[in-house]
Amino acid sequence: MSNHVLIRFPNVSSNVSVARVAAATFASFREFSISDIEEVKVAVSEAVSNAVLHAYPDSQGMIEVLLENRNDGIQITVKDFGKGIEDIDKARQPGFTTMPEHMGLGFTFMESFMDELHIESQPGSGTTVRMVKKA
Amino acid sequence: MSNHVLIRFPNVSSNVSVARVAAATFASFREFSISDIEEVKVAVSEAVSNAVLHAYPDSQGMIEVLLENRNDGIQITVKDFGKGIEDIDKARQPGFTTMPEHMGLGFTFMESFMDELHIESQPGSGTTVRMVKKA
Amino acid sequence: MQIEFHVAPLFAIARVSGELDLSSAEKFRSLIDQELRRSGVPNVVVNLRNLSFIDSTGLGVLLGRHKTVKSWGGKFILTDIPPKIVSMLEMAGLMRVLETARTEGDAIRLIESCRYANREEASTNE
Amino acid sequence: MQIEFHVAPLFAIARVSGELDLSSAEKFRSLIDQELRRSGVPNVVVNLRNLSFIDSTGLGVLLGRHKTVKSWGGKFILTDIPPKIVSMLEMAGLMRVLETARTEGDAIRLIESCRYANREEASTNE
Ligand SMILES: Nc1ncnc2c1ncn2[C@@H]1O[C@H](COP(=O)(O)OP(=O)(O)O)[C@@H](O)[C@H]1O
Ligand SMILES: Nc1ncnc2c1ncn2[C@@H]1O[C@H](COP(=O)(O)OP(=O)(O)O)[C@@H](O)[C@H]1O
Repeated sequence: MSNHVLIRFPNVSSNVSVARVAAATFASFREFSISDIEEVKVAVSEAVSNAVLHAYPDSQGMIEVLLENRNDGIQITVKDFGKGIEDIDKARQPGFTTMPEHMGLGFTFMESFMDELHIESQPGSGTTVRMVKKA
Repeated sequence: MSNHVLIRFPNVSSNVSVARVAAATFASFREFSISDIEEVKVAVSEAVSNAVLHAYPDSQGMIEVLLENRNDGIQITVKDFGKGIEDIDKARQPGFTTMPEHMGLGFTFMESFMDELHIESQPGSGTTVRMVKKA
Repeated sequence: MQIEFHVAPLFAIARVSGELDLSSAEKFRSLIDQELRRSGVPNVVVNLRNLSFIDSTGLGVLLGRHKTVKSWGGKFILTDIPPKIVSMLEMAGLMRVLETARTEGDAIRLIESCRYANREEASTNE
Repeated sequence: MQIEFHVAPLFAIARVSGELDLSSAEKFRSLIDQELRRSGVPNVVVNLRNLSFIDSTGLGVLLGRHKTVKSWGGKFILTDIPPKIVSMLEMAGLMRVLETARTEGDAIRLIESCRYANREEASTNE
């Protein structure tokens, strides 16, 4: 079952939905419950929304979402090539946000809803968020 | 609205569903009716199923689906790098199939449900199906 | 795609939900065949009320099951077909080939009436 | 995401369906604000029965509308919240911040009782 799907798109907000339904459908072929799949949807939505909202202020840029099968579940990687995160620990704090009318709960939801969350970021060259959900 | 989404995956049958829901969601942001979107789903399903089923007999190979906004609707391109089609006119005939328990209606459905259908194929180097649906 | 089976002495009812395409074709085929072998009933009533999508691969699988069940001497009857699925069956010319009924009850009456017809035929032949 | 509005003299009912996320946040915001300006009513009852998905961006937009409507002197009341959406609101700590009611009827009674309370207050103050 070494399947994978790579999705590439510019930072346009409607692509958040496209990535989310693709991930949910990819997950639906593994032994996940309906509520597991809802959790995957929220996590993907958060990671892709972050890349759309934060990575490229006032410019166009590309985002990649990689969906992969693992023996024990699925791995989802969301990558941008944008401005990066200065202080990852601070960014992960519940309630921390740099954007008005946002909750600062994106990373909190990713962490609650997935089994693993790894964030790598280079200021100036981009952010990679890798998440694992175990079936 | 110059948005696009590129999706790349190996010839695994579950990816037909992933590509189909991604295309339907992409289309849902344009002024399509619900039945237009159902038609897009069938057309994408047919084109991707063909690439999964026919392009790489007994081997692994990659498939690309490109979803693009146009002024007058959306364009969907499904590309494989597989064995190609010897006789495109023959392949397009309703009922023509080279596979048992298949209907030979894939191209017929793509043609009925989309406003444009263009097929390019090089035996030995792959097939590209480009379809347009006008909103 | 999911199937929920209900088995009676003469027939199995298969309630199908979800999408019938290349990604679920093999599952559909094997679930139906398995259930017929396991239960030993000759007829299948396939309720499509919750079938949300079908493409030409899905239509091919319905036709394939129809032929197999017929070759085993049984009936394969589609019921509760959503309008969207009816128009796909029509486009493929399958409304004339496959057996359909409006409801599960109609399909069951069809199966039972054939059973009596067969019996009468059998007793006439004795 | 779609919104169907029903306007009464004291309030607008907004029946939301679909998904509330980054791709629909701006539409939600502008549809609600537009309707309040157009109709001139101070209160909004937001029926979430057919809301199938929400994420933190969607939650932020609900909170934002709540604050705006409150600052205009009105009430922003969520009703018919599906269990899945309730747990998202709870995780975000919003069940304590936003006003909620079980049904549209309950929300309307809440709005009407406040109106009388306000009136009484007003007449006491006279
Ligand atoms: N891909 C990214 N590129 C740059 N900055 C990011 C990215 N993702 C998150 N951040 C930063 O981390 C902060 C916290 O993110 P998050 O917890 O998702 O909350 P929110 O998105 O609601 O602000 C964001 O406000 C932003 O400053
Ligand atoms: N991507 C492809 N690569 C190679 N051959 C193809 C491809 N798409 C279609 N074909 C050929 O064209 C025939 C007709 O295709 P179609 O009308 O979709 O019907 P079906 O897929 O049911 O056979 C197929 O049986 C196959 O031989």
